[in-house]
Amino acid sequence: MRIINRTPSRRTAVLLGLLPFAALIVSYAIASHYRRLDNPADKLLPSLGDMASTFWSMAFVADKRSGDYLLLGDTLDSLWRLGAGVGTATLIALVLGIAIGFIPHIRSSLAPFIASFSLIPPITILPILFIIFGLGEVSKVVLIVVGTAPVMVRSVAQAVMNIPRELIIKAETLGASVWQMTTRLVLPQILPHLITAIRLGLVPAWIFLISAEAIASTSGLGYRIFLVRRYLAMDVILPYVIWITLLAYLIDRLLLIVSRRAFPWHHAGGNSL
Amino acid sequence: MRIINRTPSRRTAVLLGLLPFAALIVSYAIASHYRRLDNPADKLLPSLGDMASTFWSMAFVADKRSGDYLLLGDTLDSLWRLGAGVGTATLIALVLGIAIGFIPHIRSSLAPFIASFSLIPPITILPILFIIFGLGEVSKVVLIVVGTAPVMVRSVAQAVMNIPRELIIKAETLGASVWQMTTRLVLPQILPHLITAIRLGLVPAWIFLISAEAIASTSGLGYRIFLVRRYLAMDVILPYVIWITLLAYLIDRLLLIVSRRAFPWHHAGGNSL
Amino acid sequence: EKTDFKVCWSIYVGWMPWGYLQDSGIMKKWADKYGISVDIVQINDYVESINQYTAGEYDGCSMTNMDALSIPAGGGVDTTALIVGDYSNGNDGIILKDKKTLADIKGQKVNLVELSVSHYLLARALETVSMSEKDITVVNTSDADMIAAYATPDVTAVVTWNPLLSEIVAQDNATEVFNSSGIPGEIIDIMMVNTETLKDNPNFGKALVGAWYELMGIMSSDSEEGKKARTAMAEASGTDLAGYDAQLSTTKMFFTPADAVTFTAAAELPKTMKFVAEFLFDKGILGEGAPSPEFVGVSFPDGSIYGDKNNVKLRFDTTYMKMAADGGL
Amino acid sequence: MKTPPKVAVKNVSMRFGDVLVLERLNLDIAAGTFCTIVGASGCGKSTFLQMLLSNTRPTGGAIELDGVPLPDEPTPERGIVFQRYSVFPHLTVEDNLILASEFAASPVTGKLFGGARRKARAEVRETLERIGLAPAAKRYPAQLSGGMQQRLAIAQALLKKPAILLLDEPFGALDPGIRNDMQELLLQLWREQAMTVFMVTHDIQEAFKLGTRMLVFDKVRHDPVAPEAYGATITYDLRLKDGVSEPPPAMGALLPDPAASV
Amino acid sequence: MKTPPKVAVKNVSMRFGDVLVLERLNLDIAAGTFCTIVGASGCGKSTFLQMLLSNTRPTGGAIELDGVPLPDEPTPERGIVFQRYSVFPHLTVEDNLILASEFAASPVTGKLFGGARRKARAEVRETLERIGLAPAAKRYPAQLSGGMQQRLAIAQALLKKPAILLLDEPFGALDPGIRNDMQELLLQLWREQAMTVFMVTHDIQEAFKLGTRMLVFDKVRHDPVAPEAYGATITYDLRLKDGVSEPPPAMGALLPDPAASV
Ligand SMILES: Nc1ncnc2c1ncn2[C@@H]1O[C@H](COP(=O)(O)OP(=O)(O)OP(=O)(O)O)[C@@H](O)[C@H]1O
Ligand SMILES: Nc1ncnc2c1ncn2[C@@H]1O[C@H](COP(=O)(O)OP(=O)(O)OP(=O)(O)O)[C@@H](O)[C@H]1O
Ligand SMILES: [Mg+2]
Ligand SMILES: [Mg+2]
Repeated sequence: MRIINRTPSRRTAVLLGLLPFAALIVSYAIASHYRRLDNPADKLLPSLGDMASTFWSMAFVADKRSGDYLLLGDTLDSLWRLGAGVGTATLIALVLGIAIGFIPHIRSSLAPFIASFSLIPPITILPILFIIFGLGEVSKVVLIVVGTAPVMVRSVAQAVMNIPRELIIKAETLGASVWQMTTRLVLPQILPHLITAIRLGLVPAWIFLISAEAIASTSGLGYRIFLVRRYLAMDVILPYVIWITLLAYLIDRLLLIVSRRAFPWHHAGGNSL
Repeated sequence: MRIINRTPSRRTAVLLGLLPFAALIVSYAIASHYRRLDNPADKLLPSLGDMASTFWSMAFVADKRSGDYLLLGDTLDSLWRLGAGVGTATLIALVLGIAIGFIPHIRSSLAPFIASFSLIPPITILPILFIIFGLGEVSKVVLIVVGTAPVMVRSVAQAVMNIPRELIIKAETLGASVWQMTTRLVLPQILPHLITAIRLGLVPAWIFLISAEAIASTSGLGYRIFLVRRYLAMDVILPYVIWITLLAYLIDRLLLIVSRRAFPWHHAGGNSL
Repeated sequence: EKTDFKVCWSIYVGWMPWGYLQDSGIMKKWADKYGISVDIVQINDYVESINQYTAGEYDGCSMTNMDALSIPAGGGVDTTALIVGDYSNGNDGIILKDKKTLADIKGQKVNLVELSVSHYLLARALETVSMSEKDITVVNTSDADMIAAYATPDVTAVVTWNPLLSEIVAQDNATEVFNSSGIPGEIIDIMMVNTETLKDNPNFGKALVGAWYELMGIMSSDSEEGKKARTAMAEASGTDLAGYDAQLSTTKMFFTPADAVTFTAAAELPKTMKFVAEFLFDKGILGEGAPSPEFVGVSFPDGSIYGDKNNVKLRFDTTYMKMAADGGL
Repeated sequence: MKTPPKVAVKNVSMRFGDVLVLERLNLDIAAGTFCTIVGASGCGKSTFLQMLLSNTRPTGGAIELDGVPLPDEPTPERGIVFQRYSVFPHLTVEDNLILASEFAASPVTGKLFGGARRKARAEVRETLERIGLAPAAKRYPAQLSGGMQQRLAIAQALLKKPAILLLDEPFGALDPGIRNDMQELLLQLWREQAMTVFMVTHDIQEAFKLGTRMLVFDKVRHDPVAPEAYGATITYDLRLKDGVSEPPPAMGALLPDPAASV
Repeated sequence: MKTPPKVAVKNVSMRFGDVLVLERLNLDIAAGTFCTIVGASGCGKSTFLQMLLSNTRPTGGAIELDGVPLPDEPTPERGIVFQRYSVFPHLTVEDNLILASEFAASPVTGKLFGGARRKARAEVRETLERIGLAPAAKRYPAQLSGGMQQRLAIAQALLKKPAILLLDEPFGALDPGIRNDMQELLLQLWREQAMTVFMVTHDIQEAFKLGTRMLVFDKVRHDPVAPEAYGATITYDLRLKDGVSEPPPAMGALLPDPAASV
């Protein structure tokens, strides 16, 4: 039987899926072991045990100086920023995306601009963002927005344009105004696409969050990583990276579940990764 | 007539499209004017003329020290890295994407890993990348690859999975081996999707290119921006940003044209942004 | 025993000669003389350059005394100060916006690169006005964004180094209320090399030191050649000759090996390193297991040791600089 | 004064770029006509319907409705049912049906709440029974078969009580059995509501069975060098009795063999 | 020794999770039979075809081909034509047709070049003429009408000279006129190549017109509490003469009204 016609059983599939993770951990452990044979105080590849204990103390032992739980504080601050940034980007994507996708004149006027804008690497125009938005929380949120909104606007607009023209015409013959079509027809139909757009946007959003926190801040996951980078504390950095990845993964799954629950009519058929 | 049923004429569309760009330039000019009224030596928002003349000298006046044309050299170096990075990512996406999309066992084993991996913000593991790949050209290319390949792999794999199962079965009844199906059926059918994936991947690729060049490099567009940033030489930075945006735009259009030419069967019907 | 060596450096006024050594061929000349090859690599990101050295990718790296103690030495990499190049004599400073004296800093948010020499400078400065870090709030700010940060209204106090410092001071509302000339000789810029590599390959040390002091001679002269060298360094750091000379003026360069030897052997250095170690310990960056500031040992040219004698990881050694001073290379 | 015809098509032609699709269309349709339209694929039947809907505008000539020019965009007095995409996939069956009254009742939100919504849903209950979708009232269109979806689409269009109903191959995607039921339903509704119906179909049997008037679109002029120089027009305009009538012999060559699907 | 039937279906059943779709299927089909399959939507006709193709495996019973069990994946001796997606959209008409010989000739690249390719293309020229696609040889499927695409799909499957041809509603998406032509073409090819054909259709007229044997799938047992407890099976197995025959009266209630599309 051809390999493409063979499907692994559920159990095999889970085991196969764990394989690369296991391989990664094992090869890390080996590399770390040999580096620490050379230099027991090696900071680059700390042992798994060291990482676990550092992570434990960051998570569950109050910081000596401030009395805070560092991991908790960092996580909450970062999630707040991420939420504000992605939330704003979502709102922008919704408003601009629908306007661009639905109204030809707005499309003509904004689509080329946003397409160009989305190609600007945001870090290069940071100084200008600072001048306009200051150096506080706002500028961090704005960096996330600038980094994610254009792509999200684009995909929402495309989703609006993909609504079959027949449905728009049908709504017109049922006496709908443009506003009513927007709220009852366009908006509900693109919401699942919006969630997809958010899920796609979260990948760059995390990157810009980390970058923003590296620029000027006093807390957050990115702040901590860049702070301890100054003394190559990989025993903090690596668990933080895993933690970030885990958070990102959970948020992604959560959004998928929300979408499946809320829009059953959208998730019919079709395999997806 | 409802606004959604009105389409602007070609001329109106072009004018409307230019509008936001014009508005941006004008508001910049005004802001710059007032800042320089306050402080004639203001560096943050240089006048359009200053920027033009700086850009001119970077582009067309050979550097005193090295005798090189800085803009040309930076551009070529950056494009080379970008090309190498995106090229490698494309190759990876092609090989892994087809394997994951086509062969269930490989899908089970790699898909979860790549999904997790794509959520890691690459800047957080930079030190490790630099240790593994050194600080030469390789590590810059690798950063681009790490930043773009996972998402590209995913979209290629999804494209493979979206090939109607009927076509695969049909090929089997025509006596094709797995390898023949890959080369004659899967590969040609996903090529247009691959180009779309490249176009999407180029946005983060530019960002990672700039980041990589800011950390370890002695040439390139990102290096130049990093170098003059400590003197707040916005008269260099802003034209460079515009130049980068322009390059990104041109590459994007070029890919679109290539796709339209090479895969006429793919670009039938459907409005797209 | 090896013959190919790599050292790295990052852009800073006192380290620009490293780039010129490579470009001008002086390094190659000296390396050839000792039958080895030395590659001098520029890394834009200072911390990344130290990390790379600490990870073992480079045999030497330019860094400050403080970072040498916290990163490689703290990470168990035995490190020797091969060339003590200069100390900051005004190159690092504290700037207040619309305020005139250091005491006004009380209660403000201070933007600086946390855990860097700026942080150290701030701690030392606060002591002079009987304050501590509790009286202010430190905001970690990337050096690359410092100038733009200062231009925003919410930033009222920054601590930074040149060339950022002079860019900010040049603004009307800025007052430099304290700078490193107030703590002379405490922020030292050094070419650090791996102790083991140096021990096994004395020629590596000799070539580096020889090349360095040849260029120091050229650079410090007012000759055409000296100007040419300084102009090249200026441009490599993104400024012009005048700008670079201004930065040099706040840097106490040791243009002769003798000066460097004198400074390194002086009695102040152990005191400085004690300050630094205590500062680092206080910030918790000598490592998770560090029980006291004396956790990492530092040895000095006279054989004295600060801290744990069984864990000496940072060594100030004048052997090679002395060879240069004595014309023995 | 003579009352104008319900629909008057006056020398209409339609051109897409260089291609002339339709030309010299002239037609008066009385109110209450069930007008079926047949013709070869690509000859412009859908285009004609789009023009009647004001979704595209003729490049030549004019169409009048009750003696006044057509509005320049789709309006509620003309209902439409397409072959596909005629119902809203994100609304349940009953919500699809109350949508039009929601639009009318609530200009701002376009939505009814609480009691008003319950009332609206109760009002469509009878319609649901008629089209046999009462048990499926809470289902989404994706959970319905093709025939159920088209029944819903027709009911949705008719609830708005349009003076004119346009149908573009409404039963093209259905099985013969279901198709037959749908035809009966449509005829019944047409009689009750006294609408004017335009229905495009590929099935000539269907055209004869349902129509009181049948239009055949075809090209009459051919330029062998430039096949796109001439457009299609109405080549046969048959007034049929209520019920089945036979095509005249001359049409045999022109139309698909009526025996084809027997 | 008696030769085994071409296809033997032995007590086959198929279950998806809790749902029993097919049960107790028993069937011997002689070589050269044109077997048409009808039945209500969702009763398992496509599933049955998928099993004949080895694309899914029955959960109970066995299927034998020439007396040996079916291979466990699709093979060239069984050709297939689906309702849609049966031709390769990225290949031109003629390249679709030479694909099978390319697979056979070139294991590594799966492609012929230069002279070999010209030769292969020349070899399909006659087939192209037969199916009336010679003028469209260089076009992509997206540029063909639905009927042209299905003609291509059938030709593609037949060029491989399969012993068994499986067709799943091949003409479901076509107009009646074109459908008729296609039926003729198919009958002709079937006679020439002496294949065994299995054809699923929704159109009972078509089933009678084409088949030499007709299978009707339906559920015979119903459990009102658990409607999914029983599956469909073969309720009528009619041997038809070559040509049209009438359904027995008992079937009237079961099947869509044959008059439906008249
Ligand atoms: N927007 C358009 N731009 C260019 N050509 C068009 C457009 N719409 C339709 N056409 C062309 O007009 C002709 C008539 O199209 P139309 O869809 O009206 O045919 P039809 O009679 O409905 O065919 P079918 O029976 O296949 O539905 C076709 O040749 C088509 O290609
Ligand atoms: N992979 C599957 N998993 C679960 N159920 C399935 C699967 N494939 C088919 N079914 C179910 O099996 C039943 C029979 O499906 P099948 O497609 O064979 O019907 P059919 O007779 O071809 O119907 P139609 O005439 O609509 O094509 C349906 O109820 C369907 O929902
Ligand atoms: Mg049509
Ligand atoms: Mg089926």
